[in-house]
Order: sequence, then C-alpha cells, then structure tokens
Amino acid sequence: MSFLGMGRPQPTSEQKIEAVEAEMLAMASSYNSLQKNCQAKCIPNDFREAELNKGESVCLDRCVSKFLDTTQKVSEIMQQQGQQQGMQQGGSGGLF
Amino acid sequence: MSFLGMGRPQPTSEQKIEAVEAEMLAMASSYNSLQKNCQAKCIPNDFREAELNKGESVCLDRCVSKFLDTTQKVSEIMQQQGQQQGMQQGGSGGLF
Amino acid sequence: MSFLGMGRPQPTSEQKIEAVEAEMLAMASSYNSLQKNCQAKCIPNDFREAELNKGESVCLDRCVSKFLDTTQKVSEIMQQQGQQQGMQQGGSGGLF
Amino acid sequence: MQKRQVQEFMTAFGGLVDHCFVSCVDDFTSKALSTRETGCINRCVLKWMATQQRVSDRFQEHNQNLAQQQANQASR
Amino acid sequence: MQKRQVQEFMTAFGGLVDHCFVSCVDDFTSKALSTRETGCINRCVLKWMATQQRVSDRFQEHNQNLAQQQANQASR
Amino acid sequence: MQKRQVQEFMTAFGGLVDHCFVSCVDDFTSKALSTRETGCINRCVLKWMATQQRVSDRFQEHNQNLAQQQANQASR
Repeated sequence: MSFLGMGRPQPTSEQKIEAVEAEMLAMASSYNSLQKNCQAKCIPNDFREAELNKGESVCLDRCVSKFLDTTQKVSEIMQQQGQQQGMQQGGSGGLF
Repeated sequence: MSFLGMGRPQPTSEQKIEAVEAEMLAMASSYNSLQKNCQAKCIPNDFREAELNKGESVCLDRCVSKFLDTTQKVSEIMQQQGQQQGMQQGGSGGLF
Repeated sequence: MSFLGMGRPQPTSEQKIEAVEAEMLAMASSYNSLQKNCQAKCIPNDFREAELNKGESVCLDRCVSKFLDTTQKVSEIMQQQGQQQGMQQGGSGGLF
Repeated sequence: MQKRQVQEFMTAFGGLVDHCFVSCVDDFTSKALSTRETGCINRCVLKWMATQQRVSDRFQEHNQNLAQQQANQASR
Repeated sequence: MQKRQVQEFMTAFGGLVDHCFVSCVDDFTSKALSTRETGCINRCVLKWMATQQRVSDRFQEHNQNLAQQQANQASR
Repeated sequence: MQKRQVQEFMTAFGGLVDHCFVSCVDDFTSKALSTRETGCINRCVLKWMATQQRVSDRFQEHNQNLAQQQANQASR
C-alpha cells in the first residue's frame, strides 16, 4: 500500500505515525476522487433509471481498475523524476 | 435543524458536542454549496452589469428554496435506505 | 504581503500569530488556485508533448502576473466596499 | 476517527446534494420542486448509492489483492 | 471560532478570485490586465457580493421559519 | 508544518492524478490502460511538473519583488 514510498530510512515512531496518517489521507482522497471520476465517466446525468444497468456496471469495474493503475503510474513517474526526494528531506518542495 | 437525525438515543455530552459540530459543519458546507450552485444557475458569466437585475434576483430566491428542498429530499431518501443507521452505530459506513 | 490588511490596530501577539496564519493560508490557497487556473488557461489537454513549448511558457508567465493582479484587484474592491471591516471587528461577516 | 468518519460522510453527502441538484433542477419559474425534478432526484440518489457501493466493492477487492501480494512477497 | 471564520472568509475570497479570473481574464497577449478585464472584474466582484447577500438573506429567513416551526411543535 | 507540507503535497498529487485521468483515460472497453493512455499519462505528468515549476518560479519572483518594494518603502 506504500505507493508514496514514505518513511524509508529508519523512521522514528513519530515519523511512522505520520507516514501512516499520510497514507490514510492519500487513500481517502484517492477514494473520493475515484468515486467522483468513475461516476463522471460511466454514469450519464439524465437519471432515467434508479438502477445501474449492465453497461454502467461493467464501465465502473473497469474504471476503478484504470483509475488505480493511473494513480500507480503517476506515482512511479514522479518517483523517477526524483521530485519526492526533495519533499522527504524536508527541503522546500518547490511549493514556496 | 437536525436534518441528519444525529445523536438520538441518550447521547453523552461529548456525543452532543460532536453532533452539534457535525450539524454546523453540515450547515456550513451546505451554505457554501448553496451559494455556489445558485450563482451558477442564476448569474450569467459575462458581467455586463454590477447589479442584480429583477430576473436574477427572483431566480436566486427560488434557487435557495429549491436547493434547500433538494437537501431535505436527499436526506430523506438516504434515511429511508437505512444507509445512515450503519453510520450511526459506529459500523463501517461503507466507505472503507 | 498584507493584501488582506489584517491585524492593524495594535494587535496582541496571539492576534499577530493568527494574522500570520491567515496570510499563509491565503497565500497557500491563492498559490494552489494560481497553479490550477494558469494550467487550465494555458495548457491544452491533449498532451501531445511532454515539454512546455514557447507559447505555453509565455502564456504561463503572463497568466501568473494577471492572476496575482486579479487577486489584488478583488481584494481592493472588497476593502472599498467595507465588507472586511465587519469581518475584522468580529461581527457576523454576512456568512450566517 | 469517529469525527473523521462524520466529516467524510458530510463531504460525500454534500457531493451528492450538489450532483443531484445540478443534474435535476433547472426550472426556476417556480419556488417548489416539480414532480419531474423530484423523480429525478430520487433516481439520482438511488443510482449514486448503487454506484458508491459498486466502486467501494471493487476498491476493497483491489486492496485485498494488494495485501495478499505483499504477504506472499514477505513470506518468500 | 474566530479561526473558523477566517478560514471560511478565505475560502469564499479564494472562490471569488477564481470565479472572476475564469470569467473575465482570457487574453494572454500581454502581462497587464486590460481595461476591459479590469471593468469585468469590478462588476464581477460587486455582483458576487450582491448575490452572496441575497442568498444569505433567504437562507436566514429559511432557518428562522424552521426554528419557528420547531418552537410551535414543541409548545403544542 | 511538516504535516501541512504532506497535506499540500497530497492535494497536489491528487489533483495531478485527477487531471491526467480525466484528460487521458476514456476507453472503458478494457480493464487495463492502453499504450496510448499510458503514453498520454506520461506526458501529462511531465508537462504538469514543468508547469508547476514555471508557475512556482514566477510566483517566487513576484514575492521577492514585493518584499523588495516593502523594504524600500520602509527605509525611505
């Protein structure tokens, strides 16, 4: 589950807790985003039926898979770019 | 105002505070959402005038009414579906 | 940097801290918004190239300038309208 | 944690109200919801709940598979 | 509570800047805001404030009506 | 402060995933990302990082100019 690769070099217990919190936060935001995006991609907005039809259900299943693969892919590319190193070493993460 | 029906069976005082906080939070997010949605529905984006004209004003009034009724309606439907029971009993609310 | 004009009349040290926090928060949200809006205005969504081309780069530079000027302008207009006075004096800021 | 769950529920609930309001309500010639709008909201909520459930099921499956894979790697 | 109010104001202010920037600024052939853009931003802010005020008034009326109804029910 | 940075990174990361998913993935006839989608995501991330960097540089320049101006005013 450590798709952000946090807390690698001998972390203190406080760092461990923060890493877990960060991962939970990542999962939570990823989950909300997953729901929102797959709804937008697979469910038309006219609401003529209250049930999911076959096509919508299959679309959702594939969408979950593709969204999680996209998350994984984006994470890998960013790690390759060494962007996260700067972040983890407490340096200014390029934000300010 | 308890449109989420929280804290019904003999709550402790801590639970009461949390319930009040939850309702305030609900009101705050509902209020921001109300502002945003009625702006989007009633105010065109070209900004040729600085004042609200008659049509826009009436649209806003009706929009507030319809948005709050929608909030109420959504809440009722969810309660009917018994979704919230699971939530209140401390069970996993289907989120994770 | 005090584009919100906070904490002017002899603030206590607690008020100073809160004012600094508020400005940081303002900067942070302004910064995220800056990134999002200039991306949307200047970068097409087809992603045929991984690099910024000349036109996109120049667009981003001008966009940053225009976004920050817009922020400044909005803040000035609101101050003129005396909206913030009510806010700073702890009065109900018209929100609830 | 309890508080977090409430907040998450709040966010989801707010998102649902937004979604169904944007999709279903667009007639501002009257103050009350029309029968058509009410029906649309009803279907919108039920479909949203079904969607959340299905996506949630797939997400949990995915996490279990991942945990399984990690356990297999650790015991190798 | 004070802090919460500041945060809410920040959110609203940020939303306003976003809204007026998206609606009014779309010429990136120069670095400075044009007269047209500046005028549009001005009207956008004033209209936004008027909109907020009107929606806020209706929302308060609604809450007062609701409180009144609950008081009536309780005293029955 | 550390925690805040993590949260900001999380928000930015989530925004990036959203952005590239919305822009690049729209074929749901299969479960796996296609070569075209994967290529698009790759370019999307790299371009996003380049964009963030350029905007960040301009923003810092702006803040330094502002600080300089305030220092000049104070010493006058």
